[in-house]
Amino acid sequence: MYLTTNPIDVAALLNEARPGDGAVCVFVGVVRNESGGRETVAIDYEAYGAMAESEMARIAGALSRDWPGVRVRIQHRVGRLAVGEASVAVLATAPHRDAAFAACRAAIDRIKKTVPIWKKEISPDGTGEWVDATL
Amino acid sequence: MYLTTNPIDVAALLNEARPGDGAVCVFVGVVRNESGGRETVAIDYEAYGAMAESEMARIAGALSRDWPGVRVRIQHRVGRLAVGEASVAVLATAPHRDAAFAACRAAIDRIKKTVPIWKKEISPDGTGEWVDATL
Amino acid sequence: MQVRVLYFASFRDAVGREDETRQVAPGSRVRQLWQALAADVPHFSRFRAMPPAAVNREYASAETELHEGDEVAFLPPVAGG
Amino acid sequence: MQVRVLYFASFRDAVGREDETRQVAPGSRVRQLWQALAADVPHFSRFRAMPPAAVNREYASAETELHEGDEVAFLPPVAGG
Repeated sequence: MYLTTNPIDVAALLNEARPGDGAVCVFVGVVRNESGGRETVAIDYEAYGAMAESEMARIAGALSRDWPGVRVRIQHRVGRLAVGEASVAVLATAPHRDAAFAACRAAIDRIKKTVPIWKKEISPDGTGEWVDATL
Repeated sequence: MYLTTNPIDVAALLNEARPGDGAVCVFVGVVRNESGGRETVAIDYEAYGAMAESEMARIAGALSRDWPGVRVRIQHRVGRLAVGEASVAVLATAPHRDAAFAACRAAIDRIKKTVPIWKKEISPDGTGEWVDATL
Repeated sequence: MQVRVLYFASFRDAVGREDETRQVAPGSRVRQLWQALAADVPHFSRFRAMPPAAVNREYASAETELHEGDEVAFLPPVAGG
Repeated sequence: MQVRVLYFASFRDAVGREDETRQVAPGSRVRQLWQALAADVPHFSRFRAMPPAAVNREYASAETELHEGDEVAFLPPVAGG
Protein backbone atom coordinates (compact mmCIF):
# COMPACT_ATOMS: atom_id res chain seq x y z
CA MET A 1 0.00 0.00 0.00
CA TYR A 2 1.39 3.33 -1.09
CA LEU A 3 -1.56 5.53 -0.13
CA THR A 4 -2.47 6.19 3.46
CA THR A 5 -4.97 8.33 5.29
CA ASN A 6 -2.84 8.17 8.45
CA PRO A 7 0.20 10.33 9.25
CA ILE A 8 3.28 9.04 7.43
CA ASP A 9 5.70 7.31 9.79
CA VAL A 10 9.07 8.21 8.29
CA ALA A 11 10.95 6.58 11.15
CA ALA A 12 9.29 3.26 10.34
CA LEU A 13 10.36 3.63 6.72
CA LEU A 14 13.94 4.19 7.86
CA ASN A 15 14.05 0.74 9.43
CA GLU A 16 13.92 -0.81 5.99
CA ALA A 17 17.64 -0.69 5.23
CA ARG A 18 19.28 -4.09 4.67
CA PRO A 19 22.77 -5.18 5.76
CA GLY A 20 24.32 -4.41 2.37
CA ASP A 21 22.82 -0.92 2.25
CA GLY A 22 25.28 1.83 3.06
CA ALA A 23 23.15 4.75 1.96
CA VAL A 24 19.62 5.86 2.61
CA CYS A 25 18.13 8.95 0.99
CA VAL A 26 14.74 10.15 2.13
CA PHE A 27 12.60 12.88 0.66
CA VAL A 28 9.65 14.22 2.61
CA GLY A 29 7.17 16.67 1.12
CA VAL A 30 5.58 18.90 3.72
CA VAL A 31 2.51 21.13 3.55
CA ARG A 32 3.64 24.75 3.39
CA ASN A 33 1.94 27.77 4.88
CA GLU A 34 1.80 29.60 1.57
CA SER A 35 1.58 28.90 -2.12
CA GLY A 36 2.32 31.48 -4.79
CA GLY A 37 2.02 34.21 -2.19
CA ARG A 38 -1.39 33.03 -0.92
CA GLU A 39 -1.65 31.93 2.69
CA THR A 40 -2.59 28.27 3.10
CA VAL A 41 -3.84 26.63 6.28
CA ALA A 42 -4.32 23.08 4.97
CA ILE A 43 -4.35 20.99 1.81
CA ASP A 44 -6.90 18.39 0.80
CA TYR A 45 -5.22 15.56 -1.10
CA GLU A 46 -7.41 13.37 -3.26
CA ALA A 47 -6.32 10.33 -5.25
CA TYR A 48 -7.66 8.06 -7.92
CA GLY A 49 -6.82 5.36 -5.43
CA ALA A 50 -6.42 2.17 -7.42
CA MET A 51 -4.57 3.88 -10.25
CA ALA A 52 -2.34 5.86 -7.87
CA GLU A 53 -1.35 2.61 -6.17
CA SER A 54 -0.37 0.96 -9.43
CA GLU A 55 1.48 4.05 -10.70
CA MET A 56 3.56 4.26 -7.53
CA ALA A 57 4.27 0.53 -7.68
CA ARG A 58 5.37 0.99 -11.27
CA ILE A 59 7.69 3.89 -10.33
CA ALA A 60 9.27 2.00 -7.43
CA GLY A 61 9.72 -1.11 -9.55
CA ALA A 62 11.25 0.72 -12.50
CA LEU A 63 13.80 2.48 -10.30
CA SER A 64 14.84 -0.77 -8.61
CA ARG A 65 15.44 -2.24 -12.06
CA ASP A 66 17.32 0.83 -13.33
CA TRP A 67 19.75 0.95 -10.37
CA PRO A 68 21.06 -2.41 -9.18
CA GLY A 69 20.83 -2.76 -5.42
CA VAL A 70 18.36 0.09 -5.06
CA ARG A 71 15.04 -0.30 -3.30
CA VAL A 72 12.45 2.45 -3.27
CA ARG A 73 9.58 2.82 -0.83
CA ILE A 74 6.87 5.44 -1.30
CA GLN A 75 4.09 6.63 0.96
CA HIS A 76 1.59 9.30 -0.08
CA ARG A 77 -1.02 10.62 2.23
CA VAL A 78 -4.55 11.60 1.25
CA GLY A 79 -7.22 13.58 3.08
CA ARG A 80 -6.89 16.95 4.82
CA LEU A 81 -3.36 17.79 5.95
CA ALA A 82 -2.38 20.73 8.14
CA VAL A 83 0.66 22.92 7.58
CA GLY A 84 3.80 21.01 8.57
CA GLU A 85 2.35 17.56 7.94
CA ALA A 86 4.09 15.21 5.52
CA SER A 87 2.19 14.61 2.29
CA VAL A 88 4.69 12.22 0.72
CA ALA A 89 7.78 10.30 1.75
CA VAL A 90 10.19 8.56 -0.60
CA LEU A 91 12.93 6.34 0.76
CA ALA A 92 15.68 4.94 -1.45
CA THR A 93 18.23 2.50 -0.05
CA ALA A 94 21.37 1.51 -1.95
CA PRO A 95 24.88 0.23 -1.38
CA HIS A 96 26.27 3.73 -2.07
CA ARG A 97 25.00 7.29 -2.00
CA ASP A 98 25.05 8.14 -5.72
CA ALA A 99 22.32 5.62 -6.46
CA ALA A 100 20.37 6.46 -3.31
CA PHE A 101 20.22 10.18 -4.16
CA ALA A 102 19.48 9.59 -7.85
CA ALA A 103 16.70 7.09 -7.24
CA CYS A 104 15.10 9.20 -4.52
CA ARG A 105 15.12 12.28 -6.72
CA ALA A 106 13.81 10.41 -9.75
CA ALA A 107 11.02 8.89 -7.67
CA ILE A 108 9.63 12.17 -6.39
CA ASP A 109 9.95 13.77 -9.83
CA ARG A 110 7.97 10.91 -11.42
CA ILE A 111 5.40 10.89 -8.64
CA LYS A 112 4.66 14.55 -9.24
CA LYS A 113 4.38 13.98 -12.96
CA THR A 114 2.24 10.85 -13.29
CA VAL A 115 0.53 9.70 -10.10
CA PRO A 116 -3.17 10.70 -10.19
CA ILE A 117 -3.31 12.75 -7.02
CA TRP A 118 -4.73 16.24 -6.73
CA LYS A 119 -4.61 18.90 -4.10
CA LYS A 120 -6.90 21.66 -3.04
CA GLU A 121 -5.31 24.49 -1.10
CA ILE A 122 -7.44 25.72 1.78
CA SER A 123 -7.29 29.44 2.61
CA PRO A 124 -7.77 30.94 6.08
CA ASP A 125 -11.40 31.78 5.15
CA GLY A 126 -12.10 28.09 4.55
CA THR A 127 -12.42 28.29 0.78
CA GLY A 128 -10.38 25.92 -1.34
CA GLU A 129 -8.84 25.97 -4.77
CA TRP A 130 -7.62 23.03 -6.85
CA VAL A 131 -3.99 23.41 -7.83
CA ASP A 132 -3.44 23.67 -11.58
CA ALA A 133 -7.14 23.17 -12.18
CA THR A 134 -7.14 25.64 -15.04
CA LEU A 135 -5.94 24.18 -18.32
CA MET B 1 26.69 19.44 18.83
CA TYR B 2 27.30 17.50 15.66
CA LEU B 3 29.10 14.50 17.11
CA THR B 4 27.36 11.96 19.25
CA THR B 5 28.25 8.67 20.88
CA ASN B 6 24.56 7.71 21.06
CA PRO B 7 22.46 6.23 18.25
CA ILE B 8 21.37 8.92 15.82
CA ASP B 9 17.69 9.76 16.16
CA VAL B 10 16.68 10.53 12.59
CA ALA B 11 13.03 10.89 13.54
CA ALA B 12 13.93 13.67 15.95
CA LEU B 13 15.85 15.45 13.18
CA LEU B 14 12.77 15.24 10.97
CA ASN B 15 10.78 17.35 13.40
CA GLU B 16 12.90 20.35 12.53
CA ALA B 17 10.96 21.49 9.46
CA ARG B 18 9.48 24.96 9.73
CA PRO B 19 6.07 26.15 8.39
CA GLY B 20 7.60 27.54 5.19
CA ASP B 21 9.52 24.37 4.43
CA GLY B 22 7.93 22.24 1.77
CA ALA B 23 10.82 19.86 1.23
CA VAL B 24 13.01 17.79 3.50
CA CYS B 25 15.85 15.68 2.17
CA VAL B 26 17.62 13.32 4.54
CA PHE B 27 20.72 11.27 3.91
CA VAL B 28 21.66 8.50 6.30
CA GLY B 29 24.93 6.61 6.07
CA VAL B 30 24.69 3.09 7.39
CA VAL B 31 27.41 0.58 8.35
CA ARG B 32 27.58 -2.07 5.63
CA ASN B 33 28.39 -5.75 6.08
CA GLU B 34 31.23 -5.65 3.58
CA SER B 35 33.83 -3.29 2.22
CA GLY B 36 35.77 -3.92 -0.96
CA GLY B 37 34.78 -7.58 -0.80
CA ARG B 38 35.91 -8.05 2.84
CA GLU B 39 33.31 -8.97 5.42
CA THR B 40 32.78 -6.34 8.10
CA VAL B 41 31.02 -6.84 11.42
CA ALA B 42 31.45 -3.35 12.87
CA ILE B 43 33.20 -0.03 12.33
CA ASP B 44 35.03 2.05 14.89
CA TYR B 45 34.59 5.74 14.17
CA GLU B 46 37.07 8.14 15.70
CA ALA B 47 37.03 11.92 15.45
CA TYR B 48 39.29 14.84 16.16
CA GLY B 49 36.34 16.04 18.20
CA ALA B 50 36.74 19.79 18.51
CA MET B 51 37.87 20.20 14.91
CA ALA B 52 35.16 17.89 13.56
CA GLU B 53 32.55 19.99 15.36
CA SER B 54 33.81 23.22 13.85
CA GLU B 55 34.15 21.72 10.37
CA MET B 56 30.58 20.45 10.42
CA ALA B 57 29.34 23.80 11.71
CA ARG B 58 31.23 25.47 8.86
CA ILE B 59 29.67 23.12 6.27
CA ALA B 60 26.14 23.61 7.59
CA GLY B 61 26.60 27.36 7.76
CA ALA B 62 28.04 27.67 4.27
CA LEU B 63 25.19 25.70 2.71
CA SER B 64 22.56 27.80 4.45
CA ARG B 65 24.24 30.88 3.04
CA ASP B 66 24.57 29.41 -0.48
CA TRP B 67 20.90 28.40 -0.75
CA PRO B 68 18.39 30.93 0.62
CA GLY B 69 15.82 29.28 2.84
CA VAL B 70 17.90 26.15 3.35
CA ARG B 71 18.81 24.82 6.76
CA VAL B 72 21.18 21.91 7.23
CA ARG B 73 21.46 19.70 10.30
CA ILE B 74 24.24 17.13 10.66
CA GLN B 75 24.80 14.34 13.17
CA HIS B 76 27.83 12.07 13.04
CA ARG B 77 28.27 9.19 15.41
CA VAL B 78 31.57 8.03 16.89
CA GLY B 79 32.54 4.84 18.69
CA ARG B 80 31.88 1.24 17.66
CA LEU B 81 28.90 0.80 15.33
CA ALA B 82 27.39 -2.51 14.30
CA VAL B 83 26.24 -3.33 10.78
CA GLY B 84 22.99 -1.52 10.05
CA GLU B 85 23.60 1.34 12.45
CA ALA B 86 23.59 4.92 11.19
CA SER B 87 26.99 6.59 11.18
CA VAL B 88 25.87 9.95 9.83
CA ALA B 89 22.62 11.76 9.15
CA VAL B 90 22.23 14.95 7.13
CA LEU B 91 18.94 16.78 7.00
CA ALA B 92 18.29 19.67 4.64
CA THR B 93 15.03 21.59 4.78
CA ALA B 94 14.02 24.09 2.12
CA PRO B 95 10.95 25.70 0.59
CA HIS B 96 11.32 23.45 -2.49
CA ARG B 97 12.96 20.16 -3.35
CA ASP B 98 15.72 21.31 -5.69
CA ALA B 99 17.49 23.14 -2.91
CA ALA B 100 16.80 20.42 -0.34
CA PHE B 101 18.36 17.72 -2.52
CA ALA B 102 21.31 19.86 -3.59
CA ALA B 103 22.18 21.01 -0.08
CA CYS B 104 21.84 17.51 1.38
CA ARG B 105 24.08 16.04 -1.31
CA ALA B 106 26.64 18.81 -1.00
CA ALA B 107 26.73 18.41 2.77
CA ILE B 108 27.51 14.70 2.78
CA ASP B 109 30.10 15.15 0.02
CA ARG B 110 31.86 17.86 2.01
CA ILE B 111 31.65 15.91 5.24
CA LYS B 112 33.41 12.97 3.63
CA LYS B 113 36.09 15.24 2.22
CA THR B 114 37.02 17.52 5.09
CA VAL B 115 35.68 16.48 8.50
CA PRO B 116 38.45 14.83 10.56
CA ILE B 117 36.80 11.49 11.22
CA TRP B 118 38.37 8.09 10.63
CA LYS B 119 37.03 4.61 10.55
CA LYS B 120 38.49 1.23 11.32
CA GLU B 121 36.71 -1.71 9.76
CA ILE B 122 36.40 -4.68 12.11
CA SER B 123 36.58 -8.16 10.56
CA PRO B 124 34.80 -11.25 11.90
CA ASP B 125 38.09 -12.34 13.56
CA GLY B 126 38.15 -9.12 15.58
CA THR B 127 41.05 -7.48 13.81
CA GLY B 128 40.62 -3.98 12.48
CA GLU B 129 42.00 -1.95 9.63
CA TRP B 130 41.95 1.82 9.20
CA VAL B 131 40.29 2.85 5.97
CA ASP B 132 42.59 4.65 3.55
CA ALA B 133 45.42 4.52 6.07
CA THR B 134 47.98 3.86 3.37
CA LEU B 135 49.10 6.99 1.59
CA MET C 1 -22.21 -0.90 -24.79
CA GLN C 2 -21.56 0.72 -21.39
CA VAL C 3 -18.47 2.17 -19.77
CA ARG C 4 -18.03 3.63 -16.31
CA VAL C 5 -16.62 7.17 -16.20
CA LEU C 6 -14.92 8.54 -13.08
CA TYR C 7 -14.42 12.20 -12.19
CA PHE C 8 -11.86 13.55 -9.76
CA ALA C 9 -10.99 16.85 -8.12
CA SER C 10 -11.89 19.88 -10.28
CA PHE C 11 -13.53 17.63 -12.88
CA ARG C 12 -15.81 16.13 -10.27
CA ASP C 13 -16.73 19.63 -9.08
CA ALA C 14 -17.49 20.67 -12.68
CA VAL C 15 -19.61 17.62 -13.47
CA GLY C 16 -21.28 17.48 -10.09
CA ARG C 17 -20.81 13.73 -9.65
CA GLU C 18 -18.07 11.20 -8.93
CA ASP C 19 -18.94 8.73 -11.62
CA GLU C 20 -21.55 7.75 -14.16
CA THR C 21 -22.31 4.97 -16.58
CA ARG C 22 -22.34 6.04 -20.20
CA GLN C 23 -23.55 4.39 -23.34
CA VAL C 24 -20.97 4.36 -26.16
CA ALA C 25 -21.09 2.80 -29.62
CA PRO C 26 -19.21 -0.49 -29.97
CA GLY C 27 -15.69 0.16 -31.20
CA SER C 28 -15.63 3.65 -29.69
CA ARG C 29 -12.28 5.11 -28.79
CA VAL C 30 -11.29 7.27 -25.84
CA ARG C 31 -11.40 10.37 -28.02
CA GLN C 32 -15.03 9.79 -28.95
CA LEU C 33 -16.05 9.41 -25.33
CA TRP C 34 -14.31 12.68 -24.52
CA GLN C 35 -16.10 14.43 -27.38
CA ALA C 36 -19.42 13.17 -26.07
CA LEU C 37 -18.62 14.46 -22.58
CA ALA C 38 -17.41 17.79 -23.93
CA ALA C 39 -20.75 18.18 -25.72
CA ASP C 40 -22.59 17.67 -22.42
CA VAL C 41 -20.43 19.49 -19.88
CA PRO C 42 -19.83 23.22 -20.41
CA HIS C 43 -16.56 23.08 -18.42
CA PHE C 44 -15.18 20.37 -20.72
CA SER C 45 -16.35 22.08 -23.91
CA ARG C 46 -13.82 24.85 -23.28
CA PHE C 47 -10.83 22.47 -23.35
CA ARG C 48 -8.72 22.84 -26.48
CA ALA C 49 -7.14 19.39 -26.04
CA MET C 50 -8.30 16.15 -24.47
CA PRO C 51 -6.88 15.83 -20.96
CA PRO C 52 -4.83 12.75 -20.02
CA ALA C 53 -7.03 9.69 -19.87
CA ALA C 54 -6.87 6.35 -18.08
CA VAL C 55 -8.63 3.14 -19.05
CA ASN C 56 -8.85 0.52 -16.34
CA ARG C 57 -6.38 2.46 -14.17
CA GLU C 58 -3.65 2.83 -16.78
CA TYR C 59 -2.80 5.83 -18.91
CA ALA C 60 -4.38 5.41 -22.32
CA SER C 61 -4.13 7.29 -25.58
CA ALA C 62 -6.99 8.99 -27.40
CA GLU C 63 -7.01 6.11 -29.85
CA THR C 64 -7.41 3.37 -27.23
CA GLU C 65 -10.47 1.30 -28.06
CA LEU C 66 -13.09 0.96 -25.34
CA HIS C 67 -14.74 -2.26 -24.29
CA GLU C 68 -17.88 -3.14 -22.36
CA GLY C 69 -17.43 -2.39 -18.68
CA ASP C 70 -14.22 -0.37 -19.02
CA GLU C 71 -13.42 2.11 -16.25
CA VAL C 72 -12.46 5.38 -17.88
CA ALA C 73 -11.16 8.54 -16.24
CA PHE C 74 -10.13 11.88 -17.67
CA LEU C 75 -7.61 13.42 -15.33
CA PRO C 76 -7.11 17.02 -14.23
CA PRO C 77 -3.43 18.04 -14.11
CA VAL C 78 -1.97 15.91 -11.33
CA ALA C 79 -0.50 17.69 -8.32
CA GLY C 80 0.74 15.01 -5.96
CA GLY C 81 3.86 15.16 -3.88
CA MET D 1 58.86 27.25 22.27
CA GLN D 2 56.44 24.38 22.73
CA VAL D 3 53.53 23.10 20.68
CA ARG D 4 51.14 20.27 21.39
CA VAL D 5 50.93 17.59 18.70
CA LEU D 6 47.90 15.28 18.41
CA TYR D 7 47.78 11.91 16.67
CA PHE D 8 44.66 10.18 15.43
CA ALA D 9 43.68 6.81 14.00
CA SER D 10 46.49 5.15 12.03
CA PHE D 11 48.92 7.93 12.97
CA ARG D 12 48.30 7.34 16.66
CA ASP D 13 48.85 3.63 16.14
CA ALA D 14 52.13 4.36 14.33
CA VAL D 15 53.42 6.80 16.92
CA GLY D 16 52.12 4.85 19.90
CA ARG D 17 50.66 7.86 21.69
CA GLU D 18 47.72 10.27 21.40
CA ASP D 19 49.65 13.46 21.86
CA GLU D 20 52.95 14.93 22.89
CA THR D 21 54.53 18.27 23.58
CA ARG D 22 57.33 19.18 21.23
CA GLN D 23 59.97 21.82 21.30
CA VAL D 24 60.23 23.87 18.09
CA ALA D 25 62.36 26.84 17.19
CA PRO D 26 60.61 30.23 17.36
CA GLY D 27 59.23 31.11 13.91
CA SER D 28 58.94 27.47 12.90
CA ARG D 29 56.40 26.60 10.27
CA VAL D 30 54.14 23.55 10.01
CA ARG D 31 56.46 22.03 7.42
CA GLN D 32 59.40 22.12 9.78
CA LEU D 33 57.48 20.40 12.53
CA TRP D 34 56.48 17.68 10.07
CA GLN D 35 60.08 17.23 9.01
CA ALA D 36 61.13 16.82 12.63
CA LEU D 37 58.42 14.21 13.20
CA ALA D 38 59.34 12.38 9.99
CA ALA D 39 62.91 12.15 11.25
CA ASP D 40 61.69 10.52 14.48
CA VAL D 41 58.88 8.25 13.33
CA PRO D 42 59.70 5.52 10.77
CA HIS D 43 56.09 5.43 9.55
CA PHE D 44 56.15 9.14 8.79
CA SER D 45 59.57 9.03 7.12
CA ARG D 46 58.06 7.03 4.27
CA PHE D 47 55.55 9.75 3.34
CA ARG D 48 56.43 11.50 0.09
CA ALA D 49 54.28 14.53 0.93
CA MET D 50 53.20 16.15 4.13
CA PRO D 51 49.69 15.02 5.10
CA PRO D 52 46.96 17.60 5.69
CA ALA D 53 47.63 19.58 8.84
CA ALA D 54 45.50 21.49 11.30
CA VAL D 55 46.62 24.25 13.64
CA ASN D 56 44.27 25.05 16.50
CA ARG D 57 41.54 22.92 14.91
CA GLU D 58 41.62 24.57 11.49
CA TYR D 59 43.21 23.32 8.32
CA ALA D 60 46.59 24.99 7.87
CA SER D 61 49.16 25.11 5.10
CA ALA D 62 52.73 23.91 5.32
CA GLU D 63 53.81 27.54 5.57
CA THR D 64 51.63 28.42 8.53
CA GLU D 65 53.79 29.83 11.29
CA LEU D 66 53.57 28.15 14.68
CA HIS D 67 53.18 29.92 17.98
CA GLU D 68 53.73 28.98 21.57
CA GLY D 69 51.02 26.61 22.78
CA ASP D 70 49.57 25.85 19.35
CA GLU D 71 47.64 22.60 18.96
CA VAL D 72 48.90 20.91 15.81
CA ALA D 73 47.61 17.75 14.15
CA PHE D 74 48.67 15.91 11.02
CA LEU D 75 45.68 14.08 9.68
CA PRO D 76 45.40 10.64 8.09
CA PRO D 77 43.07 10.59 5.07
CA VAL D 78 39.64 11.34 6.51
CA ALA D 79 36.96 8.69 6.13
CA GLY D 80 33.86 10.03 7.82
CA GLY D 81 30.34 9.56 6.59
